[in-house]
Amino acid sequence: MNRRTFLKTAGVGSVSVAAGCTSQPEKTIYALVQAPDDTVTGKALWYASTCRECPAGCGVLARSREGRVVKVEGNPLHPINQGRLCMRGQAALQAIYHPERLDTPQLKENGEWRALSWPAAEGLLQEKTRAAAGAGAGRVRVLTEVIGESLTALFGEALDQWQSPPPLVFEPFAYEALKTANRMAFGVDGLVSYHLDQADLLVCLGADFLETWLSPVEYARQFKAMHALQANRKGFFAHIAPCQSLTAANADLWLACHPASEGAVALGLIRKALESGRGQSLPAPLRVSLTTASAPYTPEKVAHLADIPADAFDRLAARLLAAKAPLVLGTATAGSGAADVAANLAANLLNRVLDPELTRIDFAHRHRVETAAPRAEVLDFFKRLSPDTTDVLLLNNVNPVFALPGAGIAEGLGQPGLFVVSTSNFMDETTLLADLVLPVRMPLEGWDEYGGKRALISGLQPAMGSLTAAPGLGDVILRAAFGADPPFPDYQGYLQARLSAQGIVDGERQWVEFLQRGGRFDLPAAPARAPLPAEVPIAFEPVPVAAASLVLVAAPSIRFFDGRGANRPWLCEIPDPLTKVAWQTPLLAHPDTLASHALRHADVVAVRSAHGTLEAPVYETVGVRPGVLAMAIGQGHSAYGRYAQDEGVNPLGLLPPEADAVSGGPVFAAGDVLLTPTGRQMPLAHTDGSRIQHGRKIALTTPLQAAAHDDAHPPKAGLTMADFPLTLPLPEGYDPKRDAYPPHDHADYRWSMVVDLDRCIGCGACSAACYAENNIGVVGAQRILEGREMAWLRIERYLDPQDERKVIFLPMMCQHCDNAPCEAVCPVYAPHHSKEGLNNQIYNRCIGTRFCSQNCPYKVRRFNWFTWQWPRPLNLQLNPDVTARSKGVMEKCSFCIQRIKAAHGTAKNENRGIRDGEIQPACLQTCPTGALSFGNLMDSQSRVRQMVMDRRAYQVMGYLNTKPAVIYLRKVVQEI
Amino acid sequence: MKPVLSLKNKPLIIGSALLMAVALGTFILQLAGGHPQRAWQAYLINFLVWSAIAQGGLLFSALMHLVKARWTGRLSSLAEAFAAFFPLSFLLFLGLFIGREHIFPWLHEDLHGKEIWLNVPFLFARDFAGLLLLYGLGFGYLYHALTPKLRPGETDSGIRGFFTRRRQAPENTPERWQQRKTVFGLLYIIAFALVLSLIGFDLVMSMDPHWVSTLFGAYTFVKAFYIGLGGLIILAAVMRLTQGEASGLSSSQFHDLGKLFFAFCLVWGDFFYVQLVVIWYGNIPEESSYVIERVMRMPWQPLAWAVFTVAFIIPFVLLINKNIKTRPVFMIVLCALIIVGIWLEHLLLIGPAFAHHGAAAIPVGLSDALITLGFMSLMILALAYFMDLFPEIAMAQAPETT
Amino acid sequence: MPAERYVMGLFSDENQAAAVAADLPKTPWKLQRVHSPIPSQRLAHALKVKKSKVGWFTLAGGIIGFFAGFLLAIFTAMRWELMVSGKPVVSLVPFFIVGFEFTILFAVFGNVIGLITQTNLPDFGDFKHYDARCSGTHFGILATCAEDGQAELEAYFRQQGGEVRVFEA
Amino acid sequence: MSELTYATIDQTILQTLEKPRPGYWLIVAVLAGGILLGAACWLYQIFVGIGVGGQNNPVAWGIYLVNFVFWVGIAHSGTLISAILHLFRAGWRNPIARAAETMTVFAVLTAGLFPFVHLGRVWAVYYMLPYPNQRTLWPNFQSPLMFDVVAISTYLTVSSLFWYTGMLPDLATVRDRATGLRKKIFTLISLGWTGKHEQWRHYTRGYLFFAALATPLVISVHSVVSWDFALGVVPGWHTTIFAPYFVAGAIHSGLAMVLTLMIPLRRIFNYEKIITVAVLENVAKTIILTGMIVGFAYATEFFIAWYSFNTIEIEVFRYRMFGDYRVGFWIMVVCNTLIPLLFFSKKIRTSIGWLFGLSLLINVGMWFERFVIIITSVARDFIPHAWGLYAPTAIEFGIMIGSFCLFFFLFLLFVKHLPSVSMAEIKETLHEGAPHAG
Repeated sequence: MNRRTFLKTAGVGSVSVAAGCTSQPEKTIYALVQAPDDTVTGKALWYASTCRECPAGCGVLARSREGRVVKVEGNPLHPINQGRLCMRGQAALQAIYHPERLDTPQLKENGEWRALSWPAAEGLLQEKTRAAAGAGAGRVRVLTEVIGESLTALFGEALDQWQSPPPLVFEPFAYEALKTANRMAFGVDGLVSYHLDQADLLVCLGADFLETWLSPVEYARQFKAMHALQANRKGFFAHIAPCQSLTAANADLWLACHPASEGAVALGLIRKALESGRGQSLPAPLRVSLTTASAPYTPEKVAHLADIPADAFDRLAARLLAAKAPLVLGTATAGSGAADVAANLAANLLNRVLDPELTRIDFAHRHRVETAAPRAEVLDFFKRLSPDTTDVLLLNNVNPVFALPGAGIAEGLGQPGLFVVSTSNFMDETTLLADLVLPVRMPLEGWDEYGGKRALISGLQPAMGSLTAAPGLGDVILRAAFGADPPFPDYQGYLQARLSAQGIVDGERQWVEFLQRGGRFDLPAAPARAPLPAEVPIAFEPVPVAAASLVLVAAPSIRFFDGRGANRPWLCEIPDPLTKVAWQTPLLAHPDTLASHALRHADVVAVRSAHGTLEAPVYETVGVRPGVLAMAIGQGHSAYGRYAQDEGVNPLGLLPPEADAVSGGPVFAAGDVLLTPTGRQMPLAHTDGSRIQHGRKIALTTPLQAAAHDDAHPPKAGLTMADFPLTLPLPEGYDPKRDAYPPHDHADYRWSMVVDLDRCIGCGACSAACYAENNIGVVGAQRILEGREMAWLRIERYLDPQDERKVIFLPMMCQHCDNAPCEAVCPVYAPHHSKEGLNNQIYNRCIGTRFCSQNCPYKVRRFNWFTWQWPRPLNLQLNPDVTARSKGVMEKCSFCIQRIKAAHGTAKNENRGIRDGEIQPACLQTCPTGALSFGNLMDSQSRVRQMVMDRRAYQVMGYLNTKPAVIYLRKVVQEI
Repeated sequence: MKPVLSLKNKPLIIGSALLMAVALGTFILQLAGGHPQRAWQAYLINFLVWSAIAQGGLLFSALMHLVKARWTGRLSSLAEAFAAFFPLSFLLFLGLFIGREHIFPWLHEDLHGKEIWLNVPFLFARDFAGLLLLYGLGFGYLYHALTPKLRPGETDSGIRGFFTRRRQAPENTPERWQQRKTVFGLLYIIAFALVLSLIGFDLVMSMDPHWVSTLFGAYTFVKAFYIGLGGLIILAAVMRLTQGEASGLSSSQFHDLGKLFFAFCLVWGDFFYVQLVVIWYGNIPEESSYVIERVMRMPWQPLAWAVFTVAFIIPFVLLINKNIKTRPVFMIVLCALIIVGIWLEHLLLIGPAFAHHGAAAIPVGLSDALITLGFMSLMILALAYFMDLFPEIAMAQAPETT
Repeated sequence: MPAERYVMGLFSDENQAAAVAADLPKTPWKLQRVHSPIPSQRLAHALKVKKSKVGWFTLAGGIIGFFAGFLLAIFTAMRWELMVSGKPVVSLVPFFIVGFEFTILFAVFGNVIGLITQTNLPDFGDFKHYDARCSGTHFGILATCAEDGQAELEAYFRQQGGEVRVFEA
Repeated sequence: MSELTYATIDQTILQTLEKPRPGYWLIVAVLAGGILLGAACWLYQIFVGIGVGGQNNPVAWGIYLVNFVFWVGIAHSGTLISAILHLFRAGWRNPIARAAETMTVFAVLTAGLFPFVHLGRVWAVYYMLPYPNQRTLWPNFQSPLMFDVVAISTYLTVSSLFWYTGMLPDLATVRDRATGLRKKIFTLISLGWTGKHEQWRHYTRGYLFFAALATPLVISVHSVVSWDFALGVVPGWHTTIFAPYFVAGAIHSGLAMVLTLMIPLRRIFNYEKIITVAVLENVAKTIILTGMIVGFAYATEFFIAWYSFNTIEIEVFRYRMFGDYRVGFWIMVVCNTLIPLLFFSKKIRTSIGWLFGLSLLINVGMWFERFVIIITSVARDFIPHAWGLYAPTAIEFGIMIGSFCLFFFLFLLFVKHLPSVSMAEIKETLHEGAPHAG
């Protein structure tokens, strides 16, 4: 492990052991009277753990100050996310500190909730389960989210005790179609993983792998490994889907095909490939059946079926066949209908045709989410659910009432005689219907283990004293199942024993190391994959698209996933990457669609499908094809706390409740949708003032040729916005012809950040990290409408006015200019230029004239219009190293000066200079694609100094002579 | 007593003729001698400066008439005499067309679309029209201002004859004259502001086609009035010196005129600083580089200081004092100095562009001085001609009752 | 020495007053002062008043102010030498504005001080030989004479067309 | 004016100081109420946060500063009339000089409130004062806002002293005609002025210097105000013409306000003989001039924006004409540049009704000018992603109303308790003949 990581995780062993076994950390939260040995007031401790916000299972490091976690970052040692983390992962904190988090068990007695002590609650659970077990077999059922193997095993043993079948795993997104296709094409009943980084061309039939698909952080990293400019080359990426997801927005080519016609496109490609003589090595029967199956899909037919330009399809096919290492990905997270089975199957087969050995598909490290049961099974489970068959139903952190509206879940749970137990920490829609709520410890508070993929195991440990007296879920189950004499004193013991039994962790020393590193990532891989099936039952029936009727597509949101994120203020506040709308759930529609319904942007419409209705404001965009409506899943909760309740709408209610016959999965699209104007308008809380750049040099692109070949001499420098040269914020950046002011030196360091627009995918993780690190206020929809959002770092999204489907993202934060216009205009020196080139903002000195903000060409300064509130205990999350600002002062990005100061301290102690890369501002630290770099411009060897030599380097509005220290590298664009 | 400023004054005429000959010689020599740039630079600057004096001079009369100032007395008449230079000024403007190749540095530059405004035909067309309008109105005003003052004589002919005949015309009641005079005066003032702004933009500012300063127009016409007053003071002082008490110019008039002059010295300084501080503070190279080249870098920096000293600091310090204002000799020197200062200021604004931003030393020398003297004698002759034509102006008379 | 009598001639017409003021010195009576409701050029001329020295105070104030302003700006900037907008810590271009405003301010203070000291205001003890009409409609010329001369003086004023007011010594 | 005598002048002016009618006190009370309203709004804002106003990012400056510039502008013509015209010996300024100066003082007072109202942390405002302190923390004299602090406070001081000095002889006049308490008060504030020639000798000289100093000051003050914007880099703000243009604009609005105040005043106080129509006519003529200058400035700005071929500049000015705030823009153009041209007609500029109505319109126009300049520029500056709109809230309007009430409240108190026309100066002009001969 590299040095930094060791520093971070040192000492974890002892405290976690202490925390785990003897000492009761909660005593040490508020008053550090007896601190654990390694807790030093004012010094942060880092605990390795695992993110449980989605099934991907990224490794995290939790930063703990005085016994409470103040920030979650990716674990650099973890193979899945390699130190990065998405915004959802970081927002896990806000679940722990959520003001409406339940702190005691709740019992429902004739409709009224009553707080219970833990012993009482557990006693009740034991009594109920014992009774159920006594009453016969299979009368205790467990419905759980995806969980680690150990907990699954424990559930299994417990349910054995109760003579009941093992738990049923429920995930709203269970990839049924993909699993089916994998079974058919690969003979694998599960979810294989992919090596995007090894491909040189990606064709994607809708898989939104930058947002939610299987393992977004991992795939985002891999994607940029193949798609960012390297050695003057970058891989190609084509996306085929009716809606422009964030993933599609990052593609070189987005083909807005008819819904459910992706399969046809893939078949068209198969046909082309076979024609060009590919797939000779395929087993004959497969080849024959493929040929016959793909025969009808001539380019013309495909173009017609999918309603995509034929020439685009041809160019794509040409690229595909020219590619050395192509890789085809299946349909979206929310793509599990019959058509999606076809599409995924076609994708898999296309992979086999192009690369018979499937070298870029990893059968050993399969994604754990594959353990989730198909939707059909879940629906069936609830159909059968009745007091006659079941006495106790334990729901572990699932919210089927929200996820499966119209499936009669509520009725099922409401049945008298059925004792429903929920382990959720929040009164969500489902928990409201439970009889007993056991708000067990949350992932960062308890012991567990979770492997997001096979052949790796990732640990969870208490990174903080629990805010509540709650035991861990494992402990509860242990006690409930084994009563007085459990085989293990607690779940940690169970876990440790089990792992050592499996030879994963052997002895205390390995255990401590396991905890320090955050898991074991080098487990022996499963046996090589079974031989691929020689015959594949191919039955393609591309769903005919009724052009006339509207189709509504519900897509999982990068912010809320399946809706569990909807109660985290940060996720609501940070706007959607594409629409830039925060807090609300607009209905995305194409201008033509709106025109044909006499609708205008921000009109509120009633959306009616065969299964339900809702009202939502429309958002005009070419990001969906005509005839298609798109809406994000996740909001529109009827419960689940102040931030989620009645914010936005839930499109799931419009979808067919029953599972698809072929795939056994749900269909996240509804046809024959009717739009009826309500005549009302709803101002959209969007953070962008304009979607285009108005011909200004802000977010720039460069064609691959220009970026790749250095022969072209640099353009003649001038004084206008068009031809102003790059002027480094260093003495050499000054030219007596241009500069009225003399150059000035800095003391050893001149901090600077380089943003590679070619790597930025616009996911917003950096923004979330900034909120978390710098105690930025959350203002809510109304204030955003008033233009008072506080984000220090915003992702500016610009569309190309020539072709609005072309999107570019630009992270904008304080530019720490050498000649910062904001500084001189302040009457009290609140902002001024530091010895190390930073643009300091002294909160105590600021009197709020706001002139600095007015004079900032980048408008990155944020003013505290009010004193923003952090309802208890959200305030416990605040970073003690950063002042929390109050009303009337200006604030802005500081390059995480607290981290710079810390690095100075360390360097001083070891009496050396600060090393290049030693300082990682929060945004940079978490960026999944490594788009940001930070360092000292005065060090000629530093990374940033090297990068600014790149011919893509430029400064936003450089012609104003501000000499920004944030230097951007143009995005490299290419055509397919 | 015979007026000095008269075509009958042999030494004056011969001297002027000589100077003009020399000037012309120098000009041609330079054209031939491979410095056409320099020749035309001198030509342009002199055209601007001397026209400005003439235009500003007449403005004094018009302005004072409009505000019903009662102290001006004969000064107005003298100011009106400067209109005599208008025709020459107009011809000189047409002369610029010959030297267009050398005069407009932007001719062979990529203007990124600015060609719409910056192209020779359009430029000359609009400035032609502008000057025509300005001088037309100027003469209109002069006509109404002058005619009532004329004492008809039997030998009247030509322009003078026309003037005096109109004077006798019955429909031309004094009230009517006054009214018309006021209207023309107002129009002239408005035209003065607009046309001089245009000239400033076209013949000075656009020499650096990428530089803009919104105040430049106002700066130009304030400057013109400043040196116009300078010219007027010199003329008045000459009258005072040559005609003594008979000139009808009291020292209180010189005092008031001096105060006005002082005021516009301040306004000019203000406009100078106002542009400097905004551009310096904004620090946007598009506009600051223009100032930097002229004020902060060699070879131009010393010239900038010279200009500011001569055209502002010196007059500011001296003119605070009351007595100085009433000393004709002293005022002649001071005003001459200031006019030179403004001449150099034009050089400062235009020079770098003419030298294509590559001047090693300030491109000014004897030749420029000679050419300038030539233009000066032009002005002198124009005035002399006018004085001969209207002796009522040349000599003092009973104070008018405007 | 015989007690003096204070006699005031009150004239409603400026020119009369001016004439008298000019004439009095030629008489045996002593002209004390002239009260007038307006700043009268004619009177000033008749009394041959010298030019006031207030201007010197003003000038002094102005000069002090100019340097005070500049130095204050420079001094404060030098305390921490904080750099803003890349501008030189001591940049005279903007500091000139401060210097200018202080010039005006101090010049005005100087002017006020000049006025106060020169006119010796405030002064509430001076109404003994003052007539209220002098602030409104009349020009009051105050002269003193010996007891015996009083009648003639009164007559003189009357004959000059003024009313007379005699003050008790 | 021939029938005017010293006596009639005194009589006309002094009778304005007689016991006011109840109607007067009623109006005063109403205005006081308005002031309280404004104060209440301000207190609320201080406790809740500046966010109760409409400002946001990018438009962090709202109508507080609009009003600031507006009131400073109003102030200027007072000094122009009393000082500059005094230097030009334009006798027609005498009848209105006093009231105009008073307007100046009160307008500066009102204007001076707004920077405070505008601050996010007004309780820390003293950071802007250059007071010695332990940490040797000083204000930043490179900041335009510090220029403001210096300039505005200087202006307030100077104009108050000028005002008071000018009033001294009149105070004596009142003193000599008053009885009882009023006599005591006026004896005190007239500092024992007796109008003896020694006093006059220094007084006239000092007054002249006052005028000579106030003239450059008034120009510098509004230049400084303009630099609150022009020294920034914001398109639409950063332009060299601002200083002279703001000065002209200020005088423009101020003259309009003079008419607005004078016309009722002369009606109520029967000043017809003193403030003759000819005087008002001269004001109107001056308004034509300032209106033209302002129009010239507008035109130049637009021309240069186009000529510069700078897309950002062009966008800002296009936005002004056709964008979200176009109404304000066209109000400004019509009221400030076209309406004054009506004064070319003798009929209009000699008709009291017209003068009054048009002066009101010009006031409105000038308020909108400031609004357009301040709001539209930042609403559309460099980064399109950050563009935004601004709309004032009730709180802001409340404070604005308060400021207007404060101004008229003070002015009303003034006209009934101090001589609103300078008696001495009017008497002076009697000799020089008709006061409107400039």
